Amino acid sequence: MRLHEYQAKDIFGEAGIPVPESQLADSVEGVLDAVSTIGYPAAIKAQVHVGGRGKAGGIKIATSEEEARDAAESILGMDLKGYTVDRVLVEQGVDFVDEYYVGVTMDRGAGEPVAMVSTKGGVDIEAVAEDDPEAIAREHIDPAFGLQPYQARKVVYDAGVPAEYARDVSSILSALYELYEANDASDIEINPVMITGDDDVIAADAVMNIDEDALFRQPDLADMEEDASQNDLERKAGEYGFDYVRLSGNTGIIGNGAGLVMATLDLVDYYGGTPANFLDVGGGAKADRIGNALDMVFADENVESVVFNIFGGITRGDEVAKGINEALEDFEEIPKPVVVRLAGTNAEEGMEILNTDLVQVEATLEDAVQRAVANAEEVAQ
Amino acid sequence: MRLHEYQAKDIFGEAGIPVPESQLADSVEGVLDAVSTIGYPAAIKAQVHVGGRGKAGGIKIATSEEEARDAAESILGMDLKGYTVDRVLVEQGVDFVDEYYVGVTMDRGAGEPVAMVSTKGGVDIEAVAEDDPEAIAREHIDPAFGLQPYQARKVVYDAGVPAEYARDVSSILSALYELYEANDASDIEINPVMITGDDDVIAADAVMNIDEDALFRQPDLADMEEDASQNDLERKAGEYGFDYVRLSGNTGIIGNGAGLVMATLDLVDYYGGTPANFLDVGGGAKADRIGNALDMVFADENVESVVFNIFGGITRGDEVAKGINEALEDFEEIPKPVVVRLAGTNAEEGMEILNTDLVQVEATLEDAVQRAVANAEEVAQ
Amino acid sequence: MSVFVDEDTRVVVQGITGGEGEFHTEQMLAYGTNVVAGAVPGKGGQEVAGVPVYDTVDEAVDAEDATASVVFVPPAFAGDAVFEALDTNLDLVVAITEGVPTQDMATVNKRLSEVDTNLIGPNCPGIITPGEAKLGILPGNIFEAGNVGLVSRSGTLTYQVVSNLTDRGIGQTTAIGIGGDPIIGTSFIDALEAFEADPETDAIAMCGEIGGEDEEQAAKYIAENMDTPVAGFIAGRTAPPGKRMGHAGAIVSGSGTGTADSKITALNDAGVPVADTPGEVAEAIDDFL
Amino acid sequence: MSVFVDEDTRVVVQGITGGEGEFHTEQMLAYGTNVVAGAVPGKGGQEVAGVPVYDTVDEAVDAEDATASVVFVPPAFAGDAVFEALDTNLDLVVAITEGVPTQDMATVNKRLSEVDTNLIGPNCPGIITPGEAKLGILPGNIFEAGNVGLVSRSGTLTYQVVSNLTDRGIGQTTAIGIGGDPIIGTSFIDALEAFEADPETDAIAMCGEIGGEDEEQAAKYIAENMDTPVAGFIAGRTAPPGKRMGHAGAIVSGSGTGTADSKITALNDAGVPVADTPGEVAEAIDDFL
Repeated sequence: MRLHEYQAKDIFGEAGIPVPESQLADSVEGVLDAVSTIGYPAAIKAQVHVGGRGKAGGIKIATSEEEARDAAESILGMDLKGYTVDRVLVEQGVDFVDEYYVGVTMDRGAGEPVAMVSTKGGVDIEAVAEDDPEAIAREHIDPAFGLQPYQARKVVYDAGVPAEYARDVSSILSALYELYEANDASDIEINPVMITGDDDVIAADAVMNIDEDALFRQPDLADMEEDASQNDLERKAGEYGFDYVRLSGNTGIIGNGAGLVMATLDLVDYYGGTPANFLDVGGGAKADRIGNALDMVFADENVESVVFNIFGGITRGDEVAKGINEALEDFEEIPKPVVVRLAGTNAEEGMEILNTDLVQVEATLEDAVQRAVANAEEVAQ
Repeated sequence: MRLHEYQAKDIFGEAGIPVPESQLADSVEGVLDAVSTIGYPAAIKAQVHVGGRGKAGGIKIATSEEEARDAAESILGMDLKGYTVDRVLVEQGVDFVDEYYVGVTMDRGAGEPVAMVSTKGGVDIEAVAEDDPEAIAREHIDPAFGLQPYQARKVVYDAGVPAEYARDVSSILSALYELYEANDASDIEINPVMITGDDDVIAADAVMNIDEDALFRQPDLADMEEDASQNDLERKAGEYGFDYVRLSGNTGIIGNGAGLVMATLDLVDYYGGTPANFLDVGGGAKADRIGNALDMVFADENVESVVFNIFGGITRGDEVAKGINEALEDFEEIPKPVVVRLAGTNAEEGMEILNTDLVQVEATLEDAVQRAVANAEEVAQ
Repeated sequence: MSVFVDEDTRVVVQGITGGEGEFHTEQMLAYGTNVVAGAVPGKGGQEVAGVPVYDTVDEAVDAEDATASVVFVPPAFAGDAVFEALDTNLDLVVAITEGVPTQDMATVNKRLSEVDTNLIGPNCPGIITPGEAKLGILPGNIFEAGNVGLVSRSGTLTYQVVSNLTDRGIGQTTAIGIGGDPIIGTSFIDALEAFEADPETDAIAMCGEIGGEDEEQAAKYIAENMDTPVAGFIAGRTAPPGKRMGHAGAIVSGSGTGTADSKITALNDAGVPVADTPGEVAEAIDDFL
Repeated sequence: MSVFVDEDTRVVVQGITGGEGEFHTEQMLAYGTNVVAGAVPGKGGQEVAGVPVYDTVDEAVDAEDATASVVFVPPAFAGDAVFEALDTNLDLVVAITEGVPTQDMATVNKRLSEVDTNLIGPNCPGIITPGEAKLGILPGNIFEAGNVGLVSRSGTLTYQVVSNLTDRGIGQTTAIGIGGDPIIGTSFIDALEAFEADPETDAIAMCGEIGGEDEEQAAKYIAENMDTPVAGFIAGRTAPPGKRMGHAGAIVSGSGTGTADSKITALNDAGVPVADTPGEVAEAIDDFL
């Protein structure tokens, strides 16, 4: 779960990390109010979960009321890579002489967090990592000990931060690591940390991704989550508690277990179809959950055909069959053709229960996917 | 540094450990005010740094105003093993069915903290450790990980705490460990944890010793320290920053380095004398510090003779000699005979400077101590 | 032979009194697994499915000479449960729980490096040596004893591949679901190493998925250290970069590693054929035998 | 020969720009110690007493091939400084700083168990191999090269015993002040083990004090493992129970161990004569030689 910049900056500011003065606004008037307090130059920044906001026109600098109004009018309501901009952060413009990158993330290969600092900040850090990996200094953090002060200094010196800023930058890194731990972050970064003309050190951006598995113990962050998801289908999936990703194809896919669902998507592609989504009902799904999954997939207007692929372990084939029957019996007409493949626990019982007036049944994964792809092509024609 | 019971209970209470309702009082009227709020029975407990308060008459239970007045009158102002009782804690009497011991301390042999739980609470836990060590369950705590929840449960079950109280007692232990870490405690214990007639679990006493070396980062606790030392000489030593312990003999001892000072005390005893104190001026003492040390020792009315034993490493013999001269030249008459032995760094320079009209000089440790013991005997006769 | 578990494995079930714990204890017992104890704080003295329950893992291990544990404890407490198990000198801990916070696992991982216990999981279906012992939630009936080792990051995908193998009459020495989380105990390499050392394992099926670099590292390990032939499958070829696909591990970072392509290329370079469909894994294995 | 340090030891001084650090760097250099670098954050590029200063210990070790460090960092930062040194694969770290919070040392102690570096101290005078190298604050002029090893929890008491030895014409292989804090790196046993392995150490003087059980454990170790004769001294016979005597370590707990009696008895039982006065230690050593 990714926080908005303004949310992350609030958290950073409370932790004592210097952030520019800023105010959230959801209207042109709000923006003008904000700039009248903050002064010029001011940055008007779209608050959406999209990378490369600047290039896409989601960030503008205003040096006058007129520019502020223009910026507010052009950004508020705009569509940024599929997300509508409802809110902007109005922020004090910072005059800077240098930009660094500072971040903490989990190095899954090492199984421990890693602190990263680079003097090549203010640019796409992934590109730096790719093109000039030496430009990023890294220090692994033993999770039992946490980031030690000497480590925070070491990685800052290793990155080549000049001595006059080293203390401030390592303090920011230490504060970031505290936040990383305290908030169950999966990533936390500032890109850029700006060195101002007055030699101050300030966090000009703020990225914070939270481990969704830890939201149960981060109630304040969990409250921010609803706010953050702006896509209807994703919100619906969140309510149902599904792992769901919408894709651009026309074959809806429902399965149990991430690996098997991904393999099913891959098979749709392999047989010439296009997956409309990833939907994992998880382990041990009962009838009503199966109904919800169908509801999800039918809600996607792109879907022309659906394939169910369930290999029962904890999930029982009879429950799945019951759920499919109940969900489809409610329709006067089945919206889209549904192909079902059941295997594993209670698969035979499920096959017996399944109302074959409502669905098509296939015995193997390969056959089921091929039929669903064919159905989608047929409908599309 | 040991906190008073009332200070420790404040800290425990803030950490969510259940403590009885209580109020501090320094007068009979204050006690009566407190019991009128708290009700009967109430415990009136002397707040002094003395073990075995109860047996020495420092704790009384009052079931009526008359008893409360009697208790207040007898305890306030009493002398408990050399400490005058200025304040009492007036506390709600707890009706209990069982008493446990719960504590965390540093196991210096293992180099890590250890959690301890016993169902033999409410008695002298050192005696239990001596007579029935199996009655105390112990769990070592890896300081990098801290006390894990399963460890808190394990030591509680190992101690034989009944299942119905295990969860509450292990919660208290976990909270104690948090406090141990957060406050740089060297020991923290509750003896007893009481199980009340209503099956509540409550901390009926509170012991908290703080690592003096960590007081620089525990400003709130450091503030409590002045309050805690009630002995004039110890307070003076604290102001001067000396490691000082007052003993009952008549030969005052000043030296540098704890081991050497202890060895000097031992030698005084070995040669038939009685040490009046332990006073370590520490490493690198300058002239004024040496003067302060003499001031300390002369302030003890029991002292009849003084021996200085300095082996210079960082400490320089000439500084010591200068300090002795300056301090003694202020007196019209030297209060007590002073024997000086200087060795190590700049000892020869020191010997040259030293005003031998004011002090007696000996070349070896053994001779210096023997002479000081003889001086004390002479004066005492 | 087999790897990690066999008929002598003596199992303590952590969280045996919960719904999942109780159900799968019954299933494991029915499969013939030596479940000797349960461990649930406050439930010491009870019995579940005829198995005695203790308050702590330590007591359970002491009393019943357990050699392995299976963890069915809810995510909020699973890290602590694994930590507890790691402090009792077991040979193996299998953590089934899905949704354990990653930072909890980082801490567990550190402790894991200090002990001699193997951890499988979390977020995994467990491990099975067909006909001998099952630790976890795998449906026992689809497995057959035989000479193929299987290691997979995914649960149900494993079942798919196993059923294809079994349908062809190819049995398994041991099948291990290592789990799809960012931080797991037993890695592909650990499992491959164990299979390589097992004289009865004649071929290995390895099912990976997008995210992380475990498959790439495994490919390197195979090229350098293994004689036993390996056939692979990688799920997530069609996953778009940056999207989370169920497993926390299944995220394509977009930084050049972690993609299906990078994994497939690495495996192919190590001489491992990578199947286009789950069904073809069994075909490739058949070709080896 | 010698233990832990000799003329090849290459020393980095942590906190070299502070008053103590600078003064003792000069003293160590004057004694002939190979001080090759200093390490102080933010002071990289400076020089102190002709020694180059680096921002981190890591840089200093890399640039100057240091093999040991001496820590003169104030108590609030000393734990971190030792931790930093332990992360650079040095052979030896000597922490002089007095007043390091005990919980900081517990954390350091844990990390110490994970690395191959030896730590001496904290709150110690350091270590000296007479005529070769001095790491710490010991007054070099009282030492003579010779064949007696010395290990002590106390600083100035060590000087007393050394001067008695030197006065008798008895020199030292190496003298180690292990420090008086509750948690220290090198223990009596570690030092005794090193001396036992040193063919040039013919006898050992061991100065303990009240508090803790290190002397009792050392006595057991001597009885079971040592051929080199040991003479002992225990300071604090007259200390009353429960009082803190300067060193955090010098507390008699009153629980039967940690007292002077318990230590003297344990050492006597291990065949170690315990002197009544510091002067008698040198006599006892003289008797061995």
